[in-house]
Amino acid sequence: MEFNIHSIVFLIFSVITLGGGLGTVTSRNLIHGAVYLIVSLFGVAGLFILLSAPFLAAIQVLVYIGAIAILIIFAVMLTRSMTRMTEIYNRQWSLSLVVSALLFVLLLVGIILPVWGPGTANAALQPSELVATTVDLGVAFVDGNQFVLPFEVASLLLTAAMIGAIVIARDRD
Amino acid sequence: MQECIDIFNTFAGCLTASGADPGLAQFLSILLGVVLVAMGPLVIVIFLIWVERKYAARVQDRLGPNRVGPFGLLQTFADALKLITKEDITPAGADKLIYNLAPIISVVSVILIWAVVPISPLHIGADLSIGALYFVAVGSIGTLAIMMAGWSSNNKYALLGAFRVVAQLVSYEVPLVFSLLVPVMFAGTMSMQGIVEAQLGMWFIVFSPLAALIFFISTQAETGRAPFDLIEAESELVAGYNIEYSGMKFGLFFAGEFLHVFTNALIFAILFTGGWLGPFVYQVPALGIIYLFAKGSIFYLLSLHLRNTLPRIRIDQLMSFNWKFLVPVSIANLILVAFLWKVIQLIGLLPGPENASDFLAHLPAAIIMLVGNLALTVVVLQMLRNVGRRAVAANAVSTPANAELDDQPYSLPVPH
Amino acid sequence: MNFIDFTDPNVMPWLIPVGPLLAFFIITLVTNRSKLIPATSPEYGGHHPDYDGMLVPVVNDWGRVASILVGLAGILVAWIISLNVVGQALATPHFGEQVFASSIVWLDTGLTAFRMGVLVDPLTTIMLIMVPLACTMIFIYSIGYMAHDPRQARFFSLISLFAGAMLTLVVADNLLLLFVGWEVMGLCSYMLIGFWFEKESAYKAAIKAFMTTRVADVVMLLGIVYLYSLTGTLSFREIVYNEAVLAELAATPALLIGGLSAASLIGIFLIVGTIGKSAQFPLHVWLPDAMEGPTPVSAMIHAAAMVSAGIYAIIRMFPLFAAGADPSHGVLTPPLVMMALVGAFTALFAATMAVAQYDVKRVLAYSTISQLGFMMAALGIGAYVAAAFHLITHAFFKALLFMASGSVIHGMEHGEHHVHEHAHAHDHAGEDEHGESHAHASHFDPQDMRNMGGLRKTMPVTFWTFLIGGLSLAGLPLVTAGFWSKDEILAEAFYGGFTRNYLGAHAIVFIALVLAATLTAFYTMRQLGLTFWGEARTEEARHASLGRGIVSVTMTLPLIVLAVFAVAAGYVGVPSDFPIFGAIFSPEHNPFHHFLGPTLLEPPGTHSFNWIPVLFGSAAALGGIALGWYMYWRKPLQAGEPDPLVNILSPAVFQTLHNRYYIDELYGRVFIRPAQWFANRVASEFIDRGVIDGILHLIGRVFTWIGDLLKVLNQWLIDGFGDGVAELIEAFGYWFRRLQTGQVQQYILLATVAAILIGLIFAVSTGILQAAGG
Amino acid sequence: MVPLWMYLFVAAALFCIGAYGVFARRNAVAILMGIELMLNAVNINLVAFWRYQTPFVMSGQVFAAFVFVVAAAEAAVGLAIIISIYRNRRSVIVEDVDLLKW
Repeated sequence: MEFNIHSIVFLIFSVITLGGGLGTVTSRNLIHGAVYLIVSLFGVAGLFILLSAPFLAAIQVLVYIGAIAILIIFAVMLTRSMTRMTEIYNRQWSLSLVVSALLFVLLLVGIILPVWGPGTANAALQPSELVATTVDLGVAFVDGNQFVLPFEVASLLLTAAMIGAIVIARDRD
Repeated sequence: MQECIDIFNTFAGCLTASGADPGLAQFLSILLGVVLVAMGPLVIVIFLIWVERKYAARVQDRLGPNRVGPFGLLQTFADALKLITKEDITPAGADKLIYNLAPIISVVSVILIWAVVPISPLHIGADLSIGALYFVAVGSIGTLAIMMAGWSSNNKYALLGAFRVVAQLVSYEVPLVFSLLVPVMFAGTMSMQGIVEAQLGMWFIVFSPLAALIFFISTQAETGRAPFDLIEAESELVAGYNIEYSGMKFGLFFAGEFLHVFTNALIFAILFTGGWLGPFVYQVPALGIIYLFAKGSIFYLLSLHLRNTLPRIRIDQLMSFNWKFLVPVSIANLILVAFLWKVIQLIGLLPGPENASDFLAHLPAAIIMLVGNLALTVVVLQMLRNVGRRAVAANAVSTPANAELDDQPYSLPVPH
Repeated sequence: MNFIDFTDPNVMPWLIPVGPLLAFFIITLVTNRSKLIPATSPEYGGHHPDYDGMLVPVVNDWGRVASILVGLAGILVAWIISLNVVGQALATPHFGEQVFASSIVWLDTGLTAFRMGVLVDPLTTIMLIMVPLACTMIFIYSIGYMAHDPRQARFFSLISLFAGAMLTLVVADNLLLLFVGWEVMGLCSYMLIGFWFEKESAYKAAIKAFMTTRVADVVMLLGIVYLYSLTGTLSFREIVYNEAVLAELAATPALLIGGLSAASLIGIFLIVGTIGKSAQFPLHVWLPDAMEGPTPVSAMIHAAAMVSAGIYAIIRMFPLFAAGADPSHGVLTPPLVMMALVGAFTALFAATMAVAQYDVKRVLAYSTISQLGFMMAALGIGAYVAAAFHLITHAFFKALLFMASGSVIHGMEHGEHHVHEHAHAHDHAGEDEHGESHAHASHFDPQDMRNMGGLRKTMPVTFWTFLIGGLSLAGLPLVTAGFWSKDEILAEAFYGGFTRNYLGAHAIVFIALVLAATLTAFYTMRQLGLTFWGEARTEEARHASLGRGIVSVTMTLPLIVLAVFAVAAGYVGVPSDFPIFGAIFSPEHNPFHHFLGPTLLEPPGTHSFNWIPVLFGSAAALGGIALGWYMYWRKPLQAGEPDPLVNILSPAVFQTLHNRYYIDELYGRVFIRPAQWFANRVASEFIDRGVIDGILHLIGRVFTWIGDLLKVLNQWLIDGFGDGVAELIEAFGYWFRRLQTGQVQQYILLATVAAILIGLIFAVSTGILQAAGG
Repeated sequence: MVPLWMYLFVAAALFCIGAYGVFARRNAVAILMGIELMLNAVNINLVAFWRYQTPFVMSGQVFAAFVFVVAAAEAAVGLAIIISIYRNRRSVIVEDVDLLKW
């Protein structure tokens, strides 16, 4: 791959993403974990920008970092006694490591490389310069014969989740 | 516009000529642009602090800074120097990483906003197609900084303050976004530049003053200035989330806050009073900067005035004001405006692109929207009045004699 | 989504019931906003000692007004739409051969589909002229009548539902939809008769009415089901207007009952339903008690809706009854004969009872029964058009009479209030005034005609309208609607019975109806005399009045309107060869007859004019009127003086009539007590405990013994095996359950491992790995 | 531009990291974070495929957006459950929550 602005940025964001992910799963202190998670999510947002999906990137920042991460931090703080556990991994951590590694290898060697990897037909495939814009996305969401129904259902789901969360987390007394 | 781009391109070209990898050169040139955009606010904030102090002094019938430099203009530099030279304490048991990260993020979250602030027809950091959304998204990062600060500094007051603030900020984001949607809907785009240009004929504040008001209030709350300054409620929690901070970190927090206020003022100017629009702005684009900052300063001073004159409200009042009043009103406003806008489009009062800059062409539409808004305002005020009355009635001692039987649980009669 | 064009007359009938039904929902769900007040507060009208200390819901004023408006709007919409439909129907040439109808698939039953739809043919049209008008009048009237009732909203919602159901029934194009409306009306009548459920008598009456009609309805449903099983359709048009189907029905023998055609059996089933609904002889007991409901309801039940529905159903299905017979030539089928006899008997029987009633509304109730008897009888002898005609005219004047009597009662209550407040002017028992008034009301009955008299002075409008209605009911010759319709029935009966002299059903009907007509005229005059003539017999009667303002307006306006119809409605059905009148009102042909005829496949023929039935009819009417006048008007009843009738027919007879031949008691003895006795003694004691238990115990013992035998075998062989298996499985389970640790993460880990394996297999099998390698 | 498979690579890696977090962490909140990572990996895939293969059919982005929605709902409800568990048994260690056995 040629060494240009795009690839540089891609590398940076990938490193951020994966590094943040690793930090998330490995950090002993959950607050750190949350911060790493946010970092990782930032990386993903960056990747979205690179993939010319700015709307999703903004949503990523807004929803994940603005809402979910804050929520997680809240949860961590509400369960404070659990924030610094001496033993952060359970008994099967080694096995889990193996399995995750296996999974990764399978995905990579078994599917990604053979189908889209270098030297395959798909490798040459270049994204078109023209690309649907945010407007198209908005239209797609509210267009009668595209995604308006799932859109409504999603809103319903959010409402239900909100109510459910409140009901579950409320103190009975 | 092209010329301004070319500055960077020539820079990149120069780098390549001097043997750098083209990709790298391009990257560096963009980095330069980013730095330029980011520097602006950092310079501005220094004067903002001066303005703030002067204004506060005037309100409180003092002189304010007047020793260092003319009118004490250099006071802030002096303070900055002092802050830098001060000892930088990190409390024991604090979470170093996060503790040090927090102030930076709080400033960065504000500076990031400047990337989409159109300061003139030509000059804008990046005219994202989702500028408005970007503004909201980045703004929500500030919350994070406060959370981190409050938690990491291992102090119960700090944590309490942080909890409060986060609750406040997250809540007030809702009406903020709802009122932000109104100009976006008018302009039909989320790009800041687009929103500004859509106001060529008529400022959006005329179309929907209510949205503007809600936006202003919630930005006021977002920045945690009086009357919403629960963040540093000295009387209740010693100094809020940044109690443990000292030296430049503390300074950063405050710089971030001042900057945030001013940025919000600018955003308000952009969204509702046509940003850099003004006479001859297309001939002399630089004028746009002046117009924008002039408009922005007005709203900045307005919020300063509020801060210095209004008392602080209780946290429960704050929350109920948001959830029980602002949010419903903003939603109602959004629906109403959307409806009216559609109606106007249908009856063809909306001027087309050919006379987008024609003031008179916009007049009928503006009048309709205005009337609709005012009607809604009246309704809301009416409801407020009833609520108030009910509250009064509730406070008044109610004897069984005049107790209302409607809403008391009684069993219905069963005929035997 | 194709848009339905509701201006199309074929589709418009769908809209007719919508208005009231919508009103029902709106009132029930929205405007019926009640608040709770103590049952003792005067604001709550129907006070009942049981409720003391309770809170009862009372609709607030806003809700009342809104409910009234909504209900009124609903019925008005229905009226306007139906007027539109009627107009288009009248404008259509040869209406009847082609009708307004449209239907939708309602229930897909495999090969065939059950269609629901609306049908507007001449019969429906005349019903659509009558029902909405009467309903509207009743609604307007109710505004005044229920003005002081705490539960107006409830009342208007129910009565709207009632009207909606009736309209549904009218426009229905198939028997099932008709039955639906029928049942909904039954429900409404139940709730409305028991509207003042604080009165024990009221809710008892409600239950009685409900049960009685239910009995009949079940039978009717049987008929419907049987019909559907035979023809595979319930659409009127497909059954009644279809020679083949009718012939086929008439040909097939009925199941179970020999010597009876299927058509006849179905007919009899349906007739039983009607007998229940329109209170014919064996099942008439519920109707007089139905007087417990508010008077508008009585008007609704007796005039506009329910009882008419019964007759309407019969008229609707008439060809089915007549299938395989030719009524106009004296060939009657069993159902027809049954109808004729039941109708004739009921007409006479009810009339005799009406003679001896004191309650102003009960008299009308019995007269209703008797008039319905007229219609049944007319149908029985195949006087199809005459029955329909009488149905319409009767609806008008009976609604008028009920509302007039209602306003009489209202006026009496008004007077009672006046008197009682007067009484309280000088004793200062302010706080227990309410209770007092109730104590007062308990021993004064505002419906008892003996307490009235002289009301014509205080309530003139009511008097004149009541008079018109009464004369119409009595059938005052030539000028009233009642005369024309009754005359037509009599003419038909006479024509069948004596001109062609097939003696039998026709003759019996004729004689019975003439007698009934005489009695009708008599008791009408009696009622008028007792109520309005002479001097007031009580203080209350002296002060009786409708007061003034909205109440009196809303209560008198409908009376006037209906009075007009009670006279004019008769002139649409004047026989064309009736001297003078025929020439005036129906020059070339009897318009009603001509219009309604095509409803049937072959329109019933008209026959030449005959003086005798007219003379008989007029004689009956005039004789009855004269008798009544002689007994009750010439020297009106004085206060405390007993009814002269008591002496004329001996007190015993009078009591018998007054207590309706003790039929309720009879039913009590014959059906209810025996049933209880049977349930107790026979079913419970003997069969259940004695026989069944005995057998069971015997069997029980036998099997216990066998069981003991088997137990031995069981213990060593089967248990051994069973336990062995169980223990095996248990052991395995102990070993196997280790797998389930309750650790979510282990589960998901295992799941992932499985997924990986599957993926691996997939990858290998599709040779991707080789591709990767190569 | 960067070839598609590198995005897929990153996505797969992120997914497996998240999966590891889900498998191995004891704290329920941490597991939730792992799940979030996995969801993000999926999103990267969706968007990448959208961009490279059908940039004019919006289903890719739309799906990603729905993943956001689901993630938000899942986080809200999940955390609520965690908090109520914590309230009842003073622990958010999933190993302690094993009533569903035997």
